[in-house]
Amino acid sequence: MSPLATVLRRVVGLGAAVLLSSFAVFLVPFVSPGDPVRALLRARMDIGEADEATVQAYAEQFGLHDPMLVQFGRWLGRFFTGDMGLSHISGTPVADQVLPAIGVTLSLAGGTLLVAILVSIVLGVVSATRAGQWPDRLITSMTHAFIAIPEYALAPLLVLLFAVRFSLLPSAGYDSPASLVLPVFILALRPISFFTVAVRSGVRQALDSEHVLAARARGLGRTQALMRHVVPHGLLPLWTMVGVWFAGLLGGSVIVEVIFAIPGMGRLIFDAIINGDIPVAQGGVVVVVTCAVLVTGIIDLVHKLSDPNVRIGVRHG
Amino acid sequence: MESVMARSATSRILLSAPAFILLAIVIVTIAAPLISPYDPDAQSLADRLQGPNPAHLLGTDALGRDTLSRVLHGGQFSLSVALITTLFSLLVGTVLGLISALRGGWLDEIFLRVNDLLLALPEIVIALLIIAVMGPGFLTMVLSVGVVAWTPTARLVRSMAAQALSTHHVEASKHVGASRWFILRHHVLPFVAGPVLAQAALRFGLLLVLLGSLSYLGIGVQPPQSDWGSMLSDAQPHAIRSPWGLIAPGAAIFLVSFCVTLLGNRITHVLGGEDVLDTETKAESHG
Amino acid sequence: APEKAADPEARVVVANFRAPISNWALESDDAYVLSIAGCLETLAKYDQGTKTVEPMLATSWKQSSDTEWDFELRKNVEFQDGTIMDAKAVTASLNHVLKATAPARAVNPKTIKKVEALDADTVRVTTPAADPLLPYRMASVNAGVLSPAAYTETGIDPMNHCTGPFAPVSEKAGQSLTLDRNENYWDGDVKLAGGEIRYITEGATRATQVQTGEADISMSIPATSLAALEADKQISVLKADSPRTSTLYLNNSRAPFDNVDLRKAVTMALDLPAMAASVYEGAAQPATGPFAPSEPWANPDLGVPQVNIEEAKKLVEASGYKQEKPLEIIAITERAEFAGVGAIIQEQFKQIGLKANVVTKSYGAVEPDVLAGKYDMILSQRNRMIDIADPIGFLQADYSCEGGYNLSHYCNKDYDELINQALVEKDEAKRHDLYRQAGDILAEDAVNVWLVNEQAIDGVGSKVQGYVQDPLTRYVLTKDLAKIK
Amino acid sequence: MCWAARMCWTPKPRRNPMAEELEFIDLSVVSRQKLLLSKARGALRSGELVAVVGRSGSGKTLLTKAIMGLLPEQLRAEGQILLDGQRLDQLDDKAMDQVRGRRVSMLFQQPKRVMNPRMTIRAHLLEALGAHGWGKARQHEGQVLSLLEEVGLSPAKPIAGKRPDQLSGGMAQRAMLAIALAADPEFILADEPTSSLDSILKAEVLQLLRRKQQERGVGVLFITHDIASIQHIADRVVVVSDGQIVDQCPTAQIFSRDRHAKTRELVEAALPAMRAPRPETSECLLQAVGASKNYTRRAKGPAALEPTSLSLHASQVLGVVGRSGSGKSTFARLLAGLEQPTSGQIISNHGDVPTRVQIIAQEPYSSFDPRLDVRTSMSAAVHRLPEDQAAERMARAMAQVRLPGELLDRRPGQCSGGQLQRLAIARALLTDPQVLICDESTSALDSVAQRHILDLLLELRDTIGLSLVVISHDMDVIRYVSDDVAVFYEGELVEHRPLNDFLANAEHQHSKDLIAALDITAAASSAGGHPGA
Ligand SMILES: Nc1ncnc2c1ncn2[C@@H]1O[C@H](COP(=O)(O)OP(=O)(O)OP(=O)(O)O)[C@@H](O)[C@H]1O
Ligand SMILES: Nc1ncnc2c1ncn2[C@@H]1O[C@H](COP(=O)(O)OP(=O)(O)OP(=O)(O)O)[C@@H](O)[C@H]1O
Ligand SMILES: [Mg+2]
Ligand SMILES: [Mg+2]
Repeated sequence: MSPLATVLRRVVGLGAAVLLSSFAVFLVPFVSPGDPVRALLRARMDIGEADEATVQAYAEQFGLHDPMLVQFGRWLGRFFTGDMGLSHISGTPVADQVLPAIGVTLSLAGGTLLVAILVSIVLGVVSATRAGQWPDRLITSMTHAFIAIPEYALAPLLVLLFAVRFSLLPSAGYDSPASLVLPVFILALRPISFFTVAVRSGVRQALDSEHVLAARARGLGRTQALMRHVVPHGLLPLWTMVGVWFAGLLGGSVIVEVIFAIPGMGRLIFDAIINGDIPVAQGGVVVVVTCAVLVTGIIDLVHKLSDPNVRIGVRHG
Repeated sequence: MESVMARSATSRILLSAPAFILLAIVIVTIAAPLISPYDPDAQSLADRLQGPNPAHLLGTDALGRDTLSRVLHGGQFSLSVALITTLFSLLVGTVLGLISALRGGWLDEIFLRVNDLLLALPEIVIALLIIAVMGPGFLTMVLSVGVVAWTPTARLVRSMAAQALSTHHVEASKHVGASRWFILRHHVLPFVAGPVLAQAALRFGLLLVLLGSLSYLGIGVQPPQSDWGSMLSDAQPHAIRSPWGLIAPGAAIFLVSFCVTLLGNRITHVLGGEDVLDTETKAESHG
Repeated sequence: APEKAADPEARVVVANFRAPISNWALESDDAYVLSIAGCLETLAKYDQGTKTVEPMLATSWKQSSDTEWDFELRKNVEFQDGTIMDAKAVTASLNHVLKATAPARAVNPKTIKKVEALDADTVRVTTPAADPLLPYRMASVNAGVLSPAAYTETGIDPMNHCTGPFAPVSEKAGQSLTLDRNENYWDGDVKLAGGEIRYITEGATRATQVQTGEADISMSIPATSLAALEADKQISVLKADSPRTSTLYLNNSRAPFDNVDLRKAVTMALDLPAMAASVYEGAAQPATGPFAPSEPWANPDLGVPQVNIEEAKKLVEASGYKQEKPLEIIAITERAEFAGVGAIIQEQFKQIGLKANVVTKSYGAVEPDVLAGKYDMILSQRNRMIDIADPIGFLQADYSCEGGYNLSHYCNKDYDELINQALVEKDEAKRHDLYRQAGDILAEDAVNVWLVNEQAIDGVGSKVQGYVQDPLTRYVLTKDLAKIK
Repeated sequence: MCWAARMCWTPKPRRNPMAEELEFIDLSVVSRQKLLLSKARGALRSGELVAVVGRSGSGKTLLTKAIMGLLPEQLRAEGQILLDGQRLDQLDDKAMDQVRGRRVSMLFQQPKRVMNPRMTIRAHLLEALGAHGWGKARQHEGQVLSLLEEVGLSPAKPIAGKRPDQLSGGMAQRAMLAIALAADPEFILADEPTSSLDSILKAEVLQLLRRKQQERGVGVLFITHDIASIQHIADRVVVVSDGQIVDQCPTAQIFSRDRHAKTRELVEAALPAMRAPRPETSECLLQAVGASKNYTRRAKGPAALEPTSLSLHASQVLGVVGRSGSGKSTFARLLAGLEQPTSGQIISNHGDVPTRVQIIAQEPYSSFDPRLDVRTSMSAAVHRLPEDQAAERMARAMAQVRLPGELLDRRPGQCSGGQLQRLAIARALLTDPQVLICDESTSALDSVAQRHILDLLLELRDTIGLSLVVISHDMDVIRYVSDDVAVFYEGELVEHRPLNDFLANAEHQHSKDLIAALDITAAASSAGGHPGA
């Protein structure tokens, strides 16, 4: 498949994804019990006892009592002109809420992945080059343990330990680099596991490959061969994983965002759906889905372009 | 010889520490009503928030309920939801993955895009959508996680089946007149089954954690039912005074998930693979 | 010990339970955040100590007719942006709130007909009917006054547009609002150099933050964290009766709770002190009736209902109620502790032979059914003094026959009569007496089971000086608040 | 075992009087369970080219890896390795790095697979020169270019900038040689460097290697399973079998009849030049009429196969040659119905039964599912028949390919390559084919197994009248089996004649090159003679 066709396919896929996901979010208030307009008013004013007139007026302002498809059509129409609409709670442009949140999430996800990549490269390479020995066994057990840890149990315990008991780190918030330590650590556990295993198996495969043998035969030392030939090859599977995890982390860190009071994307979408602020939820989901599809797509493309076998069209198998 | 090999492989999986621990946990959980020292819902407000002591081995919660009894009973819910979700996603994922690999073409394309979409949509958001529609409960939890949970299995099945189908030996079989069913039965399914099983074990562990997180966020199981996740969220406010409320259910989730992963890893080893986590990697990189 | 000197360079971090979500619209609860922050001020102010409405941006007011109130504005008050606070600015602010699509609870076209400037320093507020509570309304945060420049096309911009002791200078969306001292404050010098309001909606996190010293003041500490904070010597825990009573609402409009005997039986079955001590960690007082004992209109003779299982069983029998299927207790998810409360009630009901199931649902999901009278019991809590320091709105909406928020579907002509009198009663003492009588009727009829009076709990770090707790959560950063080195 | 053979050594006079020697004494390679190479002894002088021959799996590669100290982790070497009297086996890894590449370097069978696909040829050379690192590229550019030119890669500059996958097989093998020569080693261990090349390239590379070896006076250990190909260039031959050196002597003596049985086996496997001509038959079985194939949907660019017309008769053997990528496999797949022609058509004279044309692939191990026993894989052809019938058919097919029935219960991994190719043929026979296409079916096998398979195919042609299409890059194979020869060149059928006509009168330049390459091995047949053919 040519790169252009791949790109086109992804773009069409992206369009469908955006449409479907925003529609799915859009459906929520129509299918959940209770009056969505009252829910919105309650979010604005803790104990809402809005009378019918207020509800009507408010619904009127945002066109909330129009038929479902009319509302969705209106949203779509605006969306294609680059306008994600107004929040039903604050009345401000959705973008004003989504953009800061995506910034936070990008830095959180980016930091997490960076840590995970660095750690897992070290662990993976050590584990692959010491396959079967105790460092490998230790690292492998660690990776299996990491994915089994429920972060919502670990996070409070770590806060207890590092924030309350020893006062080393902030317990919550998102302002200083220190406040990122715990969230990033907790979020990074699972990607570290998966990445380490990917690096390990990639490096193992590269170690066994003939071109590494040939490099050694050329007189390259063990370490040099490792650095120049094994590791770069061993890391190939890692990059695909990074794309996938990046996509997942964009909206999937709700728990950590809630526990650490981080105003990120997962939290924004979660709260927006709970509060019934559908334009914000839609905007958030659209941005997350777009970022995710773009990132996986780009990584896929880079992968295709940089892999000589794929590029030249050599047949596999 | 064949069957001896098969038997020793099975026994290498089943006669292992993680398998025994899991078996023990399952038995204890099923037998919870018989062996738990207290009624899990019996409150004793005078004895609230105790640490471990002879009367309450794992202490008590904020309402003075026995944590051990609650962990045992909570396991029934946690484990059965995770199990059903895993089975559900295993079934759906295998069928869809196979169809996608066998039929190819536009069907496959749609499959890939749906996968991309589900991969991108935060799981919690999907769960929220379904909970909004169905209201909380057992079925909701299964569905809300199951809607996404099948995709890794499907991706794995699809990529492995596609891999199997593109081999020279399958072409050779086809060319000498093998039927579709023959190919599926002999070349595809045996190839796919092992890794999928191993992955299912891994998925079970991951799902257990994920389902717990729904309960933790208060959108999963609803009182009076309780599972490990909701126990954790109940315990969190009291963490400073009584961290045992966090540790006990947290450790239960961890232990089961860890053992199941180890079991999956054993299956992978027996099949000649490197690591269960790798099955997931492979599936991703073939998407 | 000798008082240490306040540090003029100190800044105080307040962990607030509420995050602004309505783009600072003053008709919404966002106004509370601005008020806490020491930015937003109102014409009048309700003083928790003297329990009276006192001057703030207005120096005085008088009632020129039944429905007309004239407020004399304080002179030489400048907004933080340097413009003068005059009648024009005040009327513009108030009219802006009155025009809102979803108007504020205390300040809306039903309570205020119009606001106009009589001259540069006088503002006339006209009510649709006689309303002795108007000064209270002018003390609600929703009646806050901002500089004309704050009202922009895209919404309200509070930055440097208030009159208060602190000027907001920057905001991190969803996280915090940073404020600097207002050097020109009309009411004298401000002790702190500035402050920060952090929005932390998780109660446990707020508690942790004051413990770790990340926050100097944490508002609305959840009961569950109380014990830990009280054990911490670095923190003083302040408690006051909040205007909220956790209540087991009974559906008076349908069987079985249309029967007063059964309602009384239920009241007698519940061990409120135990509940207050356990789920609420002692951070709530067992309720004696619809009002908290510290409120001026509470009946001091009412005591906490005593548990009397025998009597309760008799009453159940007298009511003739034969249980066919378990009753349903709805515990709303918005309040985490209600699940525990529900569990306790369920247990204690068993003792008088009543079976009940607890279901937890979000309030939004059950509201239509509850308002339509399709439920048995719901655990909820309501603020008696929403936005104004007077329960009249609550008493009217929640218990009168036509009340818009009559969850219990209670209707009693005598009660309604009392409320109608109170509405126009100008004399405060007499009004309070009417409230007390109304409360007695509710208690007599055992309309609901008032479980516990919640406490407002603030955790305050030991370096903070001059903090006065406001159970109505309006004033935190004040000119007198200080922090030592 | 045949160490006595040492006596028959008559070392050639060496160019370099200060002859250096690479010697291994009692060299064994042990895996956890098995002795893979046992007590091998031998020596290599500089300026000498020693061929190591032996069947597949006999331990040739292990020998070279053991000398280089590059055995895989799970294997262990014992015994002594001496380079000019210095014990290499006692050096640590760091010290060995100074030996590898600089004093002893290696050539491999698959040059593209042993080069880093992401690195240019220049980078590889720099690495071999010990000059990787910042800024060193410019300094050594001259050396890089001259090396490339030395191995006949010119213009050197653009080639230096290419990556391995951008080179043809022959170019890659030359580049590999340049890399091996870069640090001016005293010895080169060449592990089957020519067996994946077609006849023309093979001849070129062999000659180049020989020339360089003599120019530089390096000692070359040349591994191959094909005695015929090295008989003119090797000074000595060492025969390995089952992990033991069973025979060694000067090349000329290898063909004498009283050598070791394993040596005889290898010698006899060499394909003779001539074969009795077979009678023509006229029944046309299969016909390609202007059939072409273009894999890319876009019309531009050369097609994999230009329109080709050709017919195949009963009991005919058609030999198909052409260099890599010339469209041979594409043509085969069209004939077999595995691909649909882009234009033109394939006409079968026996209706539309797809299984009438069967194809045997190159890689024996990939044509059977490694997880299934062979019986199950084979049953793909007969699973529609009732069980007893199927069993009977299978037994008959096994007999036809002369394999014992018990092989059916093994997995592919437990069979040798030659056995698997026979099994593949047996599976094809189950479908009663009229035409059997062998697409490089013997090129992965050693010469002994290759000879057996080819003889089997010819026998099947004679007994059941099977018509054969034999695709090969090895002209010896084509000459041995074919009645007619078809030559493909860049997707086009450029020559199609009866064998003798082809050898005598070929017109296309490529055909002539192919015939010329044959001469290199021509002497082998006359020297050895071929009983049993
Ligand atoms: N890493 C290894 N572990 C175990 N056995 C091995 C290993 N590598 C090779 N062998 C075995 O050692 C024997 C000799 O292998 P080697 O690769 O030296 O054969 P070869 O003569 O080079 O064959 P070919 O001509 O096919 O390349 C074979 O039986 C092989 O199965
Ligand atoms: N499935 C395919 N998709 C795209 N291109 C292909 C495919 N199969 C073959 N080609 C291209 O068609 C051309 C002819 O290939 P073919 O396999 O027929 O060559 P060949 O003569 O068999 O070569 P070899 O000797 O290496 O096997 C080559 O350029 C090849 O890259
Ligand atoms: Mg070899
Ligand atoms: Mg080919």
